[in-house]
Amino acid sequence: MMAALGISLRDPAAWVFLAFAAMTVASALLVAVSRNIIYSAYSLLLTFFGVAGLYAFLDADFLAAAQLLVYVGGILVLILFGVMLTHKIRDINLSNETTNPIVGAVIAGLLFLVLAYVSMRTDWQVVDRGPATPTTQEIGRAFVGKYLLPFEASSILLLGALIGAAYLSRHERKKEA
Amino acid sequence: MQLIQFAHGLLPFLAKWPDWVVYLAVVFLFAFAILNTLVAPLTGISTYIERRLAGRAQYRWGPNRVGIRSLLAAMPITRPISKLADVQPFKFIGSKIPGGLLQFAADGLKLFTKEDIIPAQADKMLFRLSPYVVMAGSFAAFAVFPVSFWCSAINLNIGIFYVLGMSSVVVPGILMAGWGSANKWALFGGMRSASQIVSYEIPVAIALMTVVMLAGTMNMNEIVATQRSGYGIEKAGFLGWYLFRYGGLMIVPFVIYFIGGCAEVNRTPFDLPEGESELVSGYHTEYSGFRWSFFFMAEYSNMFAVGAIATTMFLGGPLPPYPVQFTESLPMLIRFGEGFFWFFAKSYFFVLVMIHMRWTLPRYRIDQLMQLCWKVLMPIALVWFVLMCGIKMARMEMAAPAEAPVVAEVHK
Amino acid sequence: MPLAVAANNMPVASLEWFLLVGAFLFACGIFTILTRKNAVSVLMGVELVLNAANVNLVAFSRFVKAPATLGPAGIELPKGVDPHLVYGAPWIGGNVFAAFVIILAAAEAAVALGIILGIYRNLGDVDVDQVTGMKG
Amino acid sequence: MRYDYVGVLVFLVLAVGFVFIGMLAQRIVSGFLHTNRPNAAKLSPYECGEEPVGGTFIRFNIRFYVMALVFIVFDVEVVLLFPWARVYQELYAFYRTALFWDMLVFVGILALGLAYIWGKGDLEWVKTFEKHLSPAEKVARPHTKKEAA
Repeated sequence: MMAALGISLRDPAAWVFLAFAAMTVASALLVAVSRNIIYSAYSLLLTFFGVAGLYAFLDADFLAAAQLLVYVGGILVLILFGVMLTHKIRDINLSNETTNPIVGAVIAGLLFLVLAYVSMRTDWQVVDRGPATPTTQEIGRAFVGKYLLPFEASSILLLGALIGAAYLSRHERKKEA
Repeated sequence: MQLIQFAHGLLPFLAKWPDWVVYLAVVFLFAFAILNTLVAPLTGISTYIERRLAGRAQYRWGPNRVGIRSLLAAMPITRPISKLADVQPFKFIGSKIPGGLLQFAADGLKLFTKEDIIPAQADKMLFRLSPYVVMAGSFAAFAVFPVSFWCSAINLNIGIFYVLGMSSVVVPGILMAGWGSANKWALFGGMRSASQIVSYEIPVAIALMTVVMLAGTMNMNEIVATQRSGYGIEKAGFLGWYLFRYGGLMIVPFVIYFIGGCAEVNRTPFDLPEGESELVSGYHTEYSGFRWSFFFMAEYSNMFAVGAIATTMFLGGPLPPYPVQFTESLPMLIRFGEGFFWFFAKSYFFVLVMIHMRWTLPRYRIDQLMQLCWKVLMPIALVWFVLMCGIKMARMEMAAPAEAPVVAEVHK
Repeated sequence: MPLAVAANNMPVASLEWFLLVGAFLFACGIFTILTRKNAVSVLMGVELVLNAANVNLVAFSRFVKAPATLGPAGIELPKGVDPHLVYGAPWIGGNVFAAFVIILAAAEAAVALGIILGIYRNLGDVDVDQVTGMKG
Repeated sequence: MRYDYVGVLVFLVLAVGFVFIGMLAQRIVSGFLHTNRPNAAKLSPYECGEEPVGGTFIRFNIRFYVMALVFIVFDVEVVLLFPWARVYQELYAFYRTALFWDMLVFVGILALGLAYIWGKGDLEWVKTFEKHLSPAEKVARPHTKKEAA
């Protein structure tokens, strides 16, 4: 029974995991269905936090902190700024309209079913990795070894993003003046 | 693991308990102790010290006077007793007690019993949730501080990176308060605060990364351990601290870190988000009573955290300025106290510096603030990072020239 | 000595649990992208999808069989040196990919929000149904 | 290692519980002392004692947003450089100076970006008005010249 579940309910850590997974799932659902865009954005905070927790359960310590630093401290703040800058209704309950929710739900539901079916039926080649080890230095070694080119290329990507974003915002300023 | 072994050594019967229960209990006690020594009372003490300093700086003596005598004199029934303070033995004792002590108690009582107002237009949920996020973000950073020798609540190997990540959780919390209050000042304050915190995070992170590069580890306990020796001396005392290493070159990242740290906790001269003359009091304008005090507590615990990070990364954390072998043979408990003393003294020193700065320097303008960050601190931090990498490279090259056997040095 | 009781050092839950959470995040993201009219909301959906992909990448990195080494083929390290200490543990690939996805997400968010701001300035609205300027 | 993250959870739970218990105690005390007496004036937005003017959510300066855009790029740079900084010392014996050049290329490309937005005036908080610029300055700053045209 326990083996079939893939989780041991007598293990206290399993309950923590379940709580985190439930939090992630529930807040992701709230992002999708909330009527208020600011609540959507703050559910996204919980989702990011829950995903960081999942990373910690997967022994990816560096990524868990990077998730907090980039997603919560960066992308979420950017999204919140975006919401606050572009709202047009002068009311605190910013509406967040949806179109064709039924079609969307059917497509998303089908996608979920397909993904769930595949992930449940595939015979994954699971191996025992041994006790958890710190990942930061492994990522660093990979960065200067096999993944050196993507590492350097990502700086060019970031340069492009920086110039692009600056260009778009400069466009704004020209209009303002 | 060390914590569990320590607990087993202290209380042998714990060995029968499951490990996770012992671990949870120990960490909980540790966290509880930090909350009740470093966060909550320290806020009160810092407020008291800040008041007294402010009173002195502004020739405003009130905060230095409020004491038992004024309390007694305030109530008709006890007024006769207050006259006793002019009688000799009491007069002498009274002159020895620092004034203003009761202001701190009165403040706590006032905050606790004050009316809790939630504006009618406010988004009630965000308004209520914000203190939780801000408090959790600022308290979680305390988990990895090495409060004494090899002793932090959690020995995370991503240490300083975790602190950066957790402290960035505060930003959405601040925006939450600003937006949820449905108040112009609060919204502006929240925007300014968030924008300021995220901007200054970059020079701060680069300055801290310089230390990580030199130490070769992100674990805060290990960073402290690398500061025991320096300049070729095994136990070097203060010479081993990163601030004094490399011929004083590390002073620049330290200064960048400290300026950025002051900006990140919104302290003067960077207190634009709370500038009274323009924004009333920033993102917590609409907060009152005990709910407000959590923001206050978070601000003061953040100040302490800035000092603690500076201490750990640049000033040897719990390491004393004299070589450690002087006290190495002392009993464990005394050594713990010694480490904690130095950690606390160094960290609190920075809090005092920040309080002094508040009453010394005028406030920046928003454009000056952003220019300082992006045009001064950021380029210097980057250039200094590269420079320190180069110096480190030169030193490693000298230590092991290219002809030497190559990978023997690869360790861990 | 992990907290999990699992004797074989496995994380508390099996791979499928993480994949299911990832799949659900993905479905939520797709639903958000498909149904929202507000461009910022659509961006939130994209972030959900990227997070879902990341959860899967990290889960595979933790569980699934990895190549023998990350090092270049044919180059011999001196004797006694563990190649994993130089090239990194071979299973780290998933984590590295997740890190690159995070970078991509940040770059994408910066540019996308710049574009959304442009749309807002031009049309006074961020409704994606209104953005039909390219229609022939 | 997995213990450590449960410890983080303990800290988070304690912080949240601290706020929760504090607010609960405050609620009880204020119920006991009847300090909560809301009225319309108290519940209106605070604008220094004046009647609130206009809507709350007025437009704010777009520069905040631009700063956030610039921030996120450098934030990611820092995240990428941390693993590099972590392994610099221990892998130096193997890669030698190549390791330093790897970093320098990475930082250099982003420094180019910083130089670009600096030169283009995106870091300026106060807008420059082209009419105050001398012709030489206009030549030096092509985008303002374009704006003037």
